[in-house]
Amino acid sequence: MADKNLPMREALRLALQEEMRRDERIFIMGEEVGMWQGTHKVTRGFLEEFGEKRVRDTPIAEMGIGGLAVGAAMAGLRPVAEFMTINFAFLALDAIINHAAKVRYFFDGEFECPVVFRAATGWGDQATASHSHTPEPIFAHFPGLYVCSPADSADAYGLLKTSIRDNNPVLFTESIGLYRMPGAVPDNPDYTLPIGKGKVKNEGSDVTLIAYGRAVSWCLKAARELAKEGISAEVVDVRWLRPLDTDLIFESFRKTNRAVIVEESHQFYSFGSEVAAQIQENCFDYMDAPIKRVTQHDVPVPFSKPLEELTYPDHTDVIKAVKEIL
Amino acid sequence: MADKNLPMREALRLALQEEMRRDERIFIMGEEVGMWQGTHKVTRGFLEEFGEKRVRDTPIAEMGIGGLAVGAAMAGLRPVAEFMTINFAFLALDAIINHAAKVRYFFDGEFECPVVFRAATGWGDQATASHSHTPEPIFAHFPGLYVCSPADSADAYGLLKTSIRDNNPVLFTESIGLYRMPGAVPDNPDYTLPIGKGKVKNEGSDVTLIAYGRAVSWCLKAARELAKEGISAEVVDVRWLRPLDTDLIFESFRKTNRAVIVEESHQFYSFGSEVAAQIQENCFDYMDAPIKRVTQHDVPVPFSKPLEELTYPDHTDVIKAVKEIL
Amino acid sequence: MAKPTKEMLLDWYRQMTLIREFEETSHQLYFDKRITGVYMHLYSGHEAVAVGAMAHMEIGKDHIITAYRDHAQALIAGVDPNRIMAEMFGKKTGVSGGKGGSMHLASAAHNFWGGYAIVGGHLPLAAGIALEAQYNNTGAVVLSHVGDGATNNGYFHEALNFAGLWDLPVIWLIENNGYGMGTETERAAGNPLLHERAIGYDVKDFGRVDGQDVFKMYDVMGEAFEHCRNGGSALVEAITYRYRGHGVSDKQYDSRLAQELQDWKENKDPINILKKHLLEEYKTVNESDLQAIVDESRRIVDESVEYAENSPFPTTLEDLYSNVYTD
Amino acid sequence: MAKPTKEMLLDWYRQMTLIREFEETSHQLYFDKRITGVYMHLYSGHEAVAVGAMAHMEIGKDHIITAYRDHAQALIAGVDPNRIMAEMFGKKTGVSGGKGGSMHLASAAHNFWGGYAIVGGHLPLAAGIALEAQYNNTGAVVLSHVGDGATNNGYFHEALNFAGLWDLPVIWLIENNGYGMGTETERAAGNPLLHERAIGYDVKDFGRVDGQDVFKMYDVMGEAFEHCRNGGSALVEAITYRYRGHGVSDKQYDSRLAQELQDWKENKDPINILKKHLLEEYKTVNESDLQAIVDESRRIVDESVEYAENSPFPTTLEDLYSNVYTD
Ligand SMILES: Cc1ncc(C[n+]2csc(CCOP(=O)(O)OP(=O)(O)O)c2C)c(N)n1
Ligand SMILES: Cc1ncc(C[n+]2csc(CCOP(=O)(O)OP(=O)(O)O)c2C)c(N)n1
Ligand SMILES: [Mg+2]
Ligand SMILES: [Mg+2]
Repeated sequence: MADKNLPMREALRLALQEEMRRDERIFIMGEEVGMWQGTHKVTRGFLEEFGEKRVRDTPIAEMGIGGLAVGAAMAGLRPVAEFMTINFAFLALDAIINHAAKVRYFFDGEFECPVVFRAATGWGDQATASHSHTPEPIFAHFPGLYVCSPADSADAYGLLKTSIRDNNPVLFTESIGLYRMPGAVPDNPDYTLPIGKGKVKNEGSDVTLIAYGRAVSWCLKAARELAKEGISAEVVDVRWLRPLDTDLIFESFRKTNRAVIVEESHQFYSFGSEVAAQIQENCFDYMDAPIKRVTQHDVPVPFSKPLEELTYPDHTDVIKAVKEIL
Repeated sequence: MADKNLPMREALRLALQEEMRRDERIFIMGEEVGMWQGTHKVTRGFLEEFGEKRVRDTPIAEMGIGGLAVGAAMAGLRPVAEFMTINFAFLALDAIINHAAKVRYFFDGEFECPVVFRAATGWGDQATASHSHTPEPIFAHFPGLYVCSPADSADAYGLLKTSIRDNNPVLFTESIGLYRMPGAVPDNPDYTLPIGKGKVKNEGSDVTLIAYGRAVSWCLKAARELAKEGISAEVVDVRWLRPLDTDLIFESFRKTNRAVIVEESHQFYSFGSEVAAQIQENCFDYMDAPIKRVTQHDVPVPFSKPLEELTYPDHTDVIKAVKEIL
Repeated sequence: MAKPTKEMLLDWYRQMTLIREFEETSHQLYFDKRITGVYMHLYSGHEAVAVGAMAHMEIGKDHIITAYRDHAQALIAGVDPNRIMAEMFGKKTGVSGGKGGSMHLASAAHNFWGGYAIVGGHLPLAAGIALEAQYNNTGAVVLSHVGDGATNNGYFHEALNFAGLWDLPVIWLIENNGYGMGTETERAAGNPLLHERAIGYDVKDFGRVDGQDVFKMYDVMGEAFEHCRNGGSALVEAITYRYRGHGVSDKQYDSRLAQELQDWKENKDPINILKKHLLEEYKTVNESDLQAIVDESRRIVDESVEYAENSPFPTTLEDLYSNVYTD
Repeated sequence: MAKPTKEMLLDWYRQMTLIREFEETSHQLYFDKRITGVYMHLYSGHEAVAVGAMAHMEIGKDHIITAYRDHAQALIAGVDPNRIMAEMFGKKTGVSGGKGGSMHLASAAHNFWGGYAIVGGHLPLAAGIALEAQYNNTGAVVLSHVGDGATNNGYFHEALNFAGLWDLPVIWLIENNGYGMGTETERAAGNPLLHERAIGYDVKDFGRVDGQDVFKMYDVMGEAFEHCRNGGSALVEAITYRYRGHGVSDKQYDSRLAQELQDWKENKDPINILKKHLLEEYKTVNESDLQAIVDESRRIVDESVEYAENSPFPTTLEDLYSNVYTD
């Protein structure tokens, strides 16, 4: 069947809509998901189509939203709980990490917890310090949870369906910067993707660029520019921070012997930290150069436009890093 | 002056007591810090000595405790807010990261926030999954906060005083497993230690063992055992996860060319991840072997004693890791 | 509320003595270092609260959830005492395979959704379980125990607001035993009349009840269940007392509150209150009948200990990694 | 409450028109893309709430803190409008050096502890600031604004419980403007009479007040301040309305609620209510006097825009890294 071309927001919306049509147990809850049509319009038209029972506007109560979704999931429903942005999920850390991610374990399999926590992630638009996090790694630190963040429309479509159909708790984050980005979406309502498997988004041989979410687009752009200079960059989108597709990362690295890891968040104890550590541990003999990391500056995110732009990396920083290790 | 020999719990107690005697603005608040004498007895006798005004039992309200301490600190007091264990600070993540760590920045210096968040950390005694975290790295991911965790009585004494006297927010965690461990404490009420500076706790030349908190003691024990076999291990206690003393780490590594990073927490996106990434980035030409990491198994912590013991590393795992890279 | 029959009362007596025997034995086992760990919270003194409340549950339909002080709910729900005791020992045969321990008992087959260790953490879960009941129109009611200390936590506020706002069939049963660890209710709650918080959420306030008197518990809980059956949430504040302090980690308890403790035991013991009633109301019930019930409880608990002792520990990496995820 | 003098009323009129001019200008500047960003929440329609409340603050002694809808509090507190507008532009001369923007205005010199962006996040901070007042016996009162939506958050529960429990001198001023973003108060709060939550914390409930009428605001807030001066916490629920929707990100607002909006503007506008009163009560006050005040407000705002436009942006790495920590 012919693919559709949709911005990521619409791909997510379609995935969620099709899943809700497929399975009555699925419902969406969160702040402004209903009458407001979703802060990011991912649930546009849902209240009208599915009604108040399955499209539930909530109070501003993140710890309650998190915990209520866990209970509903244990009891047999399949909640998709939306945090307006991942920043507000800080208030639900305990519900997500000490409950969603652990109920199956500390009751030794007595219950399942098929909940998907959706949240917009990332920075831009001068959202300021408390509203500009991309903290996926701190959630992915903990076993019991899956953490997924798509980089394009097709993945958003497939990964959200995968997350909804899986019986484990998933934190699913959506880069605000990608919502408007168009992309081909397979015309297949059962399009799912394997859990914990990344994807090579651009084949290359000189260096491996590793990222997830929005940072993947910087890597692809950098790869295009580098190609003009005859530098062949492979781009690996891990898609999942947990489980992390180390096999794919190692395979690519053993081919290119060089890597730059790119992420939106702060440097310390983060995505690039783990990936770099994994590579040097497992591909030591293949390392021709130190593994570089491209991250945002180690400061809270300021409001002022010029300062905010200064805070974050983009494809030019990726290119710079690549050249430092070639 | 002659040093005293005190278990870490008593060293912390003495530091806090002396500071409270020195500065009227300092008060301690938290669950059971008063009448109960502190869950871990660090505040034993404080209610009697300092009274209810400065020793404040609180409701079980971690997000409130965190935020109230921030407001009091901004207003000129110097709160020491105790979370009974770091696990409960998950409920205060927003207060700590989006408020304590950011108020100075987003108001561009208008306020200071001299708060110390104390919390017992670590596992053992079959505390089970939700009560067995050592999540310092996820807090240290964020700029604006300092994160400190002492490994022995002398450091506990000096580092707590340092944290209390500093005008920045500090998350100060205390390994439950170390509370009873005795050690020499300098007989000097003004004993402080530099912020962000680690310490070589054992000189060596063959391999560098890097850790913080309780894991340091495993490293020291491993170093002693290794010495018997003629292997000389240097032990670096970073003391602070933020700021991280990379200079000291690099200096030691450039001498030994090998490193094992040891921590109590899960492997992914954690302490060892960052340190390994830093070393290979900055000491690439000095690497004679991959940097190894010793962490707990990637599971929530089970109750059953034999399983719990299986979950965690100790000095034998450190020795094993060292031998793999020698 | 229909007056409970003699058979019911005798069954309550069985439940209460079973709980008491179980808890006191657990206490002994802990100090004999046969049960290990740092957390174990006993229900001795509270028996009438759970017994009187759970008496209204429709088996296989209604739901029960609580915090870490969870042995009684498991026993009343009908979970095998052998497997409960085995869990406390951390054995593979325990209800939670030894992974949860005393604080994390649960049984899906009994609609017992478990004990939880984070104060307040289970409250939104209770609301979520109630949402399923409402969503699928099962007519079920969720009974959620709440400690007095937990009512000061943000989880309580958000969970009760959800329940009141969405008319979720949850009964919030506050077990006000006077303390959160070492902190008196009055030193933790701005308004120590905890039930008065219900109005803020449009949750029906059923006031305070004497949690030592199983009859009073039974009556008020009957009304609460009725209220929730017709859709809606209810709050009940039961006044009770813990005989064994907060938990096994509570070293100073007995000494600090010896007098208060003795008073409750002597004058407000829930088992004595029920026993007295049985002997006075029913000529056909005599001491020896009741003693036989105690003996049977004793036997069940002894057997559970033996079962636990003889069960194997989980020890393998496979045990360790199982059920982190489901496939 | 002593009747406010004519001078006071004229000053209120000045404050309210200054706020209105400032907000409406900001609105225009945003749609002219001269103010950028995604978050800007305007106070138009709310003026009487902050003006009537802050009229009781003892300058240099009492404290004010609020959420992200914070321009009015800054203006009333006496923060330089030039530096407020510069902040909204993200300029180096802004009150927060351009780092905070519209949501993060503050001024230590004015005891204005700032605007905060996490819903409910500033509530425990208010309690902490009040603790300092109590601790050092300053006699100060903390005024903390709270949105209706924020009252459903755990922060509200824990902060108010601390205030009630410790008798902290904080006034919790709920600005019930009918909505949290797009959600009506009734669809977010189990009990939409938000002030009734006070009882759960032993915080004194001063009920609901018409937030469009500065006189009513002034009276009830006078009592609230008096109550807190003697140690204790108070809660007031002011009913008001937002003319510009939730914030600039609120696209559908005008269309969805055009009728409701028009009704409030025409019949309950706080500035009109005060103006009408002034003209009726005081023969010596005429239209032109009041117009002169509006003109002056207009001039101040125009000047602030010019100041902001002509100010430099922070651009260096030094700007970026300054004040992450203090030394
Ligand atoms: C969020 C959180 N904070 C603190 C603790 C430590 N803690 C465990 S039980 C308890 C007291 C709870 O008291 P209450 O709610 O009255 O229940 P009770 O033990 O009296 O049955 C505390 C403070 C915890 N487990 N979770
Ligand atoms: C914890 C948190 N959740 C969600 C948001 C997004 N958000 C910002 S303002 C707002 C509505 C708040 O409404 P209300 O408290 O009534 O204040 P108002 O805007 O009406 O003044 C929401 C949901 C946030 N900033 N913080
Ligand atoms: Mg209690
Ligand atoms: Mg509102």
